[in-house]
Amino acid sequence: MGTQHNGTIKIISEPFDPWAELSSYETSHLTAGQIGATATFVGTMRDFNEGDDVSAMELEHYPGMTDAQLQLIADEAQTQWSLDNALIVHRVGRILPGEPIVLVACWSAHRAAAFDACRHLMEALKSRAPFWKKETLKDQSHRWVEKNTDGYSASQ
Amino acid sequence: MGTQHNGTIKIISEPFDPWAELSSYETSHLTAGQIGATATFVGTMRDFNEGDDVSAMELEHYPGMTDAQLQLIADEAQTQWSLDNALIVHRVGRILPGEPIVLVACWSAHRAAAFDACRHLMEALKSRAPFWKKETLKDQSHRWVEKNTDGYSASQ
Amino acid sequence: MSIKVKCFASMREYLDLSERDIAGDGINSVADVWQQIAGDKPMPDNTLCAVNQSQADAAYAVTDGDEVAFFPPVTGG
Amino acid sequence: MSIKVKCFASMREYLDLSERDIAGDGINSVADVWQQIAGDKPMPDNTLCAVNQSQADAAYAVTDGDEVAFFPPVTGG
Repeated sequence: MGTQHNGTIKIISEPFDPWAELSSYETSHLTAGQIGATATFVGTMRDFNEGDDVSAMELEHYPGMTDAQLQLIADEAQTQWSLDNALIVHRVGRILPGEPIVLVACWSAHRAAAFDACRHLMEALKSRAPFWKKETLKDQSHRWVEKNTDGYSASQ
Repeated sequence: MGTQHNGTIKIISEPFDPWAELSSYETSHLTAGQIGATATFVGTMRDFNEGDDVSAMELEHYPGMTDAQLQLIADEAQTQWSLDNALIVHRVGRILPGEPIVLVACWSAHRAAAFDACRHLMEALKSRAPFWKKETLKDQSHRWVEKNTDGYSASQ
Repeated sequence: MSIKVKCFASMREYLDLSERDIAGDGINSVADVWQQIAGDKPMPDNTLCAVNQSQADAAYAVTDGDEVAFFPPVTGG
Repeated sequence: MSIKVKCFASMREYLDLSERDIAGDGINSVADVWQQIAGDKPMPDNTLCAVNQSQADAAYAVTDGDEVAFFPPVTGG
């Protein structure tokens, strides 16, 4: 957990409800009337990946470095865009299909900044923050997810 | 209100809580485990605009055409991107600072589609759906908002 | 020829007209509809027109029973 | 020279090593740290290294007390 530039990083090991999180975060961190635009992204665990049924996932991270990297990424975004606040919540540990893995939210006076920063945060997180996913398939075998895809390319 | 391509359009005249709306919409319309990515945008009324304090807003629309245009925009997005669902909620009537005006949400298996479609829906809505804003300033004078800005340009 | 005309937002105030049914033989296009309701008042440059709730330009041909609307650039969202 | 080494995810399984303190005089770079813990095992092409929780390459010079980590490409989010 860290705070700088009006931003918050949370790495949590229990399931969370992104909409309840956003609601309570806005109440405690934002000033009504100042915000014109809120862009959010939620990444959720699917029960399939690369053609296989996935029954669970273990999300490993590098305690200390993960927090520092997320803080760095959030600070960079707040330097590049005019944001009132930014929130990153990321699960670690055992995750089941349907459970949210990551929440990113950006608040700004203007929608371009909110959209651009939110997307940038997600891509930066996926390429630079030390998290690793290990999937448990339906036959109880395990496999590491080997790499993240580029989220700016078309995915029809 | 309309439904097609697994999407929903709502034009409402009462305040709404976007996070509660998303929570209940997911429960009733989405299948846990299928969704990997949810991108949302909330546009909220600010208490300032173009250097002036704004105390209230009247949001007028063209009943019938507004619904049809939003449905058309949503259908186009669902044709262009692979979405599991799309939701557009838009306020009309009297709106106070801090109240949400618009909510757009896109659900997909992949984050690029969710992000791209959500942003496209917002820009299409702002340029093509017949809504008009009239601001009440602090001295009780009124003024029409004359045009929307381009949301893809940088806004630092 | 009978046409339902609607005006919205600043256009409603400009013409002091929210909704009116007009009738007459000389009405062939959206521009003719404008002349019927606006008289000498010029159509502002940025005016948008819709026929039966789809956008149309001033030259668009109208037919009996059409709904024709005039409004300024949209500002929702 | 004393170095704390950490391995994560598939790298932890590849080397069967989660965390170890190593010491010795011949350790000057991240590559030297790798050799100490991995012996003959080659470093996989896509391996990422960090020194004191910041990314670094194999040639990066380490100093006494550093924390050096090895891990595969990240896959969070």
